Amino acid sequence: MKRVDLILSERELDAVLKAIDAAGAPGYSVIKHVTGKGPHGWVSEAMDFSGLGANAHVIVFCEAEILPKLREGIQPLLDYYGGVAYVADAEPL
Amino acid sequence: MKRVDLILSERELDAVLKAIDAAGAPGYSVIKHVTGKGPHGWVSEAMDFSGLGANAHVIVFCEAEILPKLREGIQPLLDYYGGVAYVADAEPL
Amino acid sequence: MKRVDLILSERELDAVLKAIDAAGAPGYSVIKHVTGKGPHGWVSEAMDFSGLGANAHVIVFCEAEILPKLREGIQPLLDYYGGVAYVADAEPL
Amino acid sequence: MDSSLILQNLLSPPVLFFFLGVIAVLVGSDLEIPSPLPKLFSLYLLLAIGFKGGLELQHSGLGGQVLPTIGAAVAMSLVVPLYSFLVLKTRFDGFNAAAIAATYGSISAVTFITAESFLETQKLPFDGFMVAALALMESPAIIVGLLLVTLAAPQKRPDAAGMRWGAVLREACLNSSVFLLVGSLVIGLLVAAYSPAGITKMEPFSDKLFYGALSFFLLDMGIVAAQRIRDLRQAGAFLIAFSVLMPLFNAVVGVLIARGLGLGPGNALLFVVLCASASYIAVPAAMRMTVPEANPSLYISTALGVTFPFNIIVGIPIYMALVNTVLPAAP
Amino acid sequence: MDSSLILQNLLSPPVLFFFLGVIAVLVGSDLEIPSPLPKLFSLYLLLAIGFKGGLELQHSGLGGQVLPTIGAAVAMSLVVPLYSFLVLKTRFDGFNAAAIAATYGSISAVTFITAESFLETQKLPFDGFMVAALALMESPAIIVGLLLVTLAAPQKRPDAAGMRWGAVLREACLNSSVFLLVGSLVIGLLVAAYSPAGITKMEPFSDKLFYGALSFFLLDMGIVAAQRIRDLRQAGAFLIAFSVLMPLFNAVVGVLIARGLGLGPGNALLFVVLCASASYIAVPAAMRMTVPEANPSLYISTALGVTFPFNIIVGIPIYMALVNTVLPAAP
Amino acid sequence: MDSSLILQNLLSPPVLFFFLGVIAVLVGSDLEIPSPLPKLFSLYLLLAIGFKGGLELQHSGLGGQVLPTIGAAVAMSLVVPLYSFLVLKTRFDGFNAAAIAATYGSISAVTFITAESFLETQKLPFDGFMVAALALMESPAIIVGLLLVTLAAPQKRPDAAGMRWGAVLREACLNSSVFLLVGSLVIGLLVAAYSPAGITKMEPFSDKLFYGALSFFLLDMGIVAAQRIRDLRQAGAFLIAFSVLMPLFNAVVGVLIARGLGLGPGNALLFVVLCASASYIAVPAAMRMTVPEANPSLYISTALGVTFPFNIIVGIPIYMALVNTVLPAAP
Ligand SMILES: Nc1ncnc2c1ncn2[C@@H]1O[C@H](COP(=O)(O)O)[C@@H](O)[C@H]1O
Ligand SMILES: Nc1ncnc2c1ncn2[C@@H]1O[C@H](COP(=O)(O)O)[C@@H](O)[C@H]1O
Ligand SMILES: Nc1ncnc2c1ncn2[C@@H]1O[C@H](COP(=O)(O)O)[C@@H](O)[C@H]1O
Ligand code: NA
Ligand code: NA
Ligand code: NA
Repeated sequence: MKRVDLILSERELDAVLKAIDAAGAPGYSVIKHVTGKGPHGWVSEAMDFSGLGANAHVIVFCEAEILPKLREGIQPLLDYYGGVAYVADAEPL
Repeated sequence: MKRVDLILSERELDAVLKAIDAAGAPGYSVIKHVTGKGPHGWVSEAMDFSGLGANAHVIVFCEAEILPKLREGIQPLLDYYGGVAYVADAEPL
Repeated sequence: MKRVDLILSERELDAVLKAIDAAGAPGYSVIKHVTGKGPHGWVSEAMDFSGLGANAHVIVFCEAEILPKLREGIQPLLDYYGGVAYVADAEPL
Repeated sequence: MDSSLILQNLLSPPVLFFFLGVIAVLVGSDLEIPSPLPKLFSLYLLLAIGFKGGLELQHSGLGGQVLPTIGAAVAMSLVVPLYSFLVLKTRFDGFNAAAIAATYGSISAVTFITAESFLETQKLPFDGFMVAALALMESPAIIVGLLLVTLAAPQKRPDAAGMRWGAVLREACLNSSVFLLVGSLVIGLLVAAYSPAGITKMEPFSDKLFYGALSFFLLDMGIVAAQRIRDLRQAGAFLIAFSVLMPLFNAVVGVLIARGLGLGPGNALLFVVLCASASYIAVPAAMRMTVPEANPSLYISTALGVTFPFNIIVGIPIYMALVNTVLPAAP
Repeated sequence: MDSSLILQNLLSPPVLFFFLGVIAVLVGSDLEIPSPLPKLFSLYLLLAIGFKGGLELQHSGLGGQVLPTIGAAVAMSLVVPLYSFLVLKTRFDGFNAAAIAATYGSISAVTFITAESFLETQKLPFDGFMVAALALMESPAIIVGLLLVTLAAPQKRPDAAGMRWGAVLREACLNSSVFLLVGSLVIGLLVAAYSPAGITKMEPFSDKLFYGALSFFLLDMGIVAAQRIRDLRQAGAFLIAFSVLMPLFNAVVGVLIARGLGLGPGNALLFVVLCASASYIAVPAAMRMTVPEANPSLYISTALGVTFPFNIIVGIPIYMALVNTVLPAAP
Repeated sequence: MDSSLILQNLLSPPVLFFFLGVIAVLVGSDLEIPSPLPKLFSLYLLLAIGFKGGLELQHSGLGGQVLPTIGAAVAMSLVVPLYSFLVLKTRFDGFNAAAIAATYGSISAVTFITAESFLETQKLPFDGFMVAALALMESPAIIVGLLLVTLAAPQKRPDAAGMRWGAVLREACLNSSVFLLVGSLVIGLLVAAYSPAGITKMEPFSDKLFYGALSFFLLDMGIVAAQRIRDLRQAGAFLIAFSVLMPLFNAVVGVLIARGLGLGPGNALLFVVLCASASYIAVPAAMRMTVPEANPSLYISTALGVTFPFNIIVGIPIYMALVNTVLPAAP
């Protein structure tokens, strides 16, 4: 099986979760309040009170078959708004 | 070495951590306030005030030898209460 | 590509992030409020009000070439203050 | 029935902020009170209501109506789950029926607090011992719920022995909301008796701030309750009807008991509200842990998405009218 | 100009706590107000300012200067982005120019609140309808900003159709700060009209606590604003000059309008502050979502790192002096 | 000794809520105050105590006993670690001995605040300059602790040069609790001198709410202290005895100095409490960063798990009795 890690702004989280659902993933987990640095600069929690939010880390364990559909739904969002997505192998315990 | 990722309800966290200790893992890390979706539906932080809690993400870096004992202690909890557990390879930096 | 996971005390986070930057990593993500157990004992959030802080989990996706420089910058910090660092494979989605 | 009571309740700040939260969800605003801020308000409300109840209990003592009323409250928290279970068992399996039944046997502290605020604007007095009744109605309902599970669904639960009654009893009696409420009540009692200087010093925090903090918390409760509305499709018409009719039935039983106990209108309203409200704090947490086979969206959605708004918005004034009708007119 | 106004403002608790936050960053202290505590204070301030404004609005009604003032405020939130855009377009691309322009057309609730506190210490009265003006200036500025983007940068945006105007309008009109402000205003109105008992019960929370909570929040704002100073290098001299001169220009326009409307000095100051302040809450969140091509550090750093401190520290007393000069002396 | 003092202290709301927290842990309730809520209360308490101290300091000025008292306080924070180190070195290595010694040279703001509340219920006056003493006792103790490490354990620390004294001094003098306390003190001073209108406007927040917020925070401190009890096994009998006897010894030294300074009973009690209390906020954070070789469970568990509860529960009334005995009777 595969493990997909997505890190992106909390503002786009809903759209990404919809894409994950649409791709047929059996589930996902979300960690909010993630800070970080990427090509678009530094993201902190300091502006949290303003609704700007920080990043979210989404983990999806799924079959490899789902990856193409996942890529198709998510890549345009990451290209437009920023964020990263990586895949690795993982086996049930 | 191996990396084990567990995602489960915060309510069962103590029991799972005891099982990890009992299996002889050298350590673990816990991230609380994880939300997500799985076979049992959507878990949010909205009911946090009620003591229901969200999910926790537990990471264990350990030797492969420990896995069977870990599986034995944890699988019954996940089967009864829900949650997922995956293993992947990892090497010390 | 590679995925590096670092778990260490929030107090040393700034120094570690500087070392990651210095190693030339293209970015990183940070999750604070991580609790856990390791050779130095149990770390909780209970003393958060005192400025002691809990642990942070840092994720870096980077090319393998960067690893030696990363190791060089980070290993002394982990040796002195505690914390763990692991590497695994990861591919862009 | 006096429709102006409903209007007065509808237009009080706590209920209006509850509506604001509901509307936020319905129109799709991104308004949210991020965790753990709601926890701060719920801890504060339990601490303050317990402390104030303790102060008053010290003055009223344990004589007169106090012990009979508390006894009747505990009895209701044991009996309501039983007849609720019988009704629910006609449509649900033993696990879900027991979990929902326990929810309705227990109480909602926030509904109780809102009823107190309602009484204050009506200038009707009530007593501190009602908080003791509130505190003592959560644990019995949880225990009855778990007994129902073991009785009704033993064959489906091979590891019933593994239910660890010790853990269950601890969860029932020492869960954080019961513990904080009872603890603050005892502190209020002790302070009133032995260090009265502490009363006025606590007042700005535990008393003056209370109404505003309740309003702020109800804003969040409105958001959370409205988010549950989607889940109601899963619950179905039977359960939705149950979550309005059962409180009304319990209210009628409650008002008759209140009359029998000779309670004044203020205490009677609070007693009725205890009977008619359903728990979405202590009981769901206990059920999630001890009856994982039950579907949480059933018992949380009904208690929080239907019964709670119903009680807050129209229930309290309806129960007030009921009390005014059933109780003998004051001499 | 009356330099003692500046001094009085500088030495008030809210501004001093703002300085303390700035100093914490400059000297490298690890002082921080961890998330989500700042959110608690910002939600509280919006709720309280809206509620108090609603109470007062109910007493003043919608006659007299009310509607003209609100209309003028909305007009300013439409016009300011237009001329700001023309200035900014000389140096920035359409995306950045539009995002910064929208920021300056909108308002800063915290600056407004600080101005109210300043007026209270000056014992100058002001009216609740100014809060309505505050609430209605955020959405138009956001919408103008987005119109400017579509007009000025269509060819660079192949998926402009994909901008989903529905989502954009919802973000502009229902974002949490506008929603909570307007909602609390309406609640204040209703409570003042129909349940006056609720007013005194809310007071300790919504009124008495306000000044201290503002001071605490400004401690955090000082920290956050000072952290932005580093980003200013990226902004450059032109934009830094813009973020001081544009507010001053808007203030002059504002004071002339206030004179035309016949506002008293208190309302006039608030009107000027609305014109001169820039948004770092609702607008940045909306721009980040709808104009991701713009660089957030440009519009956030100028609004929060330059204009906000400028207004809080010297702007408010300068505008007060301006109001005193331009407005006809009271008879 | 007057045992009624102990009883009065035991039955005050702050101490009772501390007990409630301890009991929650002992009986296994899941009561917790989730992070960062305790931080909110600790920031609030530091801000409020500093601000109030500053207001009073402005009235009393720097004459009379003020500077000698502050000087004596700073001297104690330098000397206590030295003799503590000598005692501790008999059983612990240089790192642990130095870290624990620094902890006992520094102070506990919460213990100080609880002593102030105790004095208020005793109707004994005290002065604002004692807060300045409080603020100035943290940094010296940290610096002495680090000097002890470099002196006592140089050979074990190959990279001692790498200790970066700059970072250490910044941590000692600018850590968030010292910074916020001193900053709020200065703000209080300035406000009292230049904008007295701000005083009454801050009062509901910084003054009225204080006692209740302290009680709420002590609920959490009770939980956290009780969680440390398990660690005490690691500490051993010697260290547990040290963490009761050293405060008592420091209290005796403190009361003699207070007598020498001619302090009144209120100030004398606060001075004794400063000497007798141990830090579990600023010092542990500094030691964790600068002396990672020391075992945090040793210095945190003793300061927080033994000395703090001892002082809160029986220490304060014992010190009061000591003050009443040693100080010359008021004429
Ligand atoms: N190489 C990386 N490793 C880990 N996280 C990253 C990396 N690059 C970007 N991120 C995360 O993704 C977020 C959004 O990235 P971006 O908007 O592309 O700058 C950043 O704030 C980081 O949290
Ligand atoms: N396929 C998955 N990928 C990532 N997280 C998952 C997945 N399935 C379940 N989870 C997480 O595990 C939690 C408990 O799952 P469950 O109780 O089995 O529905 C969910 O709320 C998710 O946070
Ligand atoms: N084997 C492990 N697996 C996962 N996390 C670990 C492990 N060992 C240590 N950690 C984390 O690293 C933190 C610091 O470790 P240490 O200071 O070395 O005890 C711990 O509090 C854990 O959060
Ligand atoms: Na009930
Ligand atoms: Na403006
Ligand atoms: Na000391």
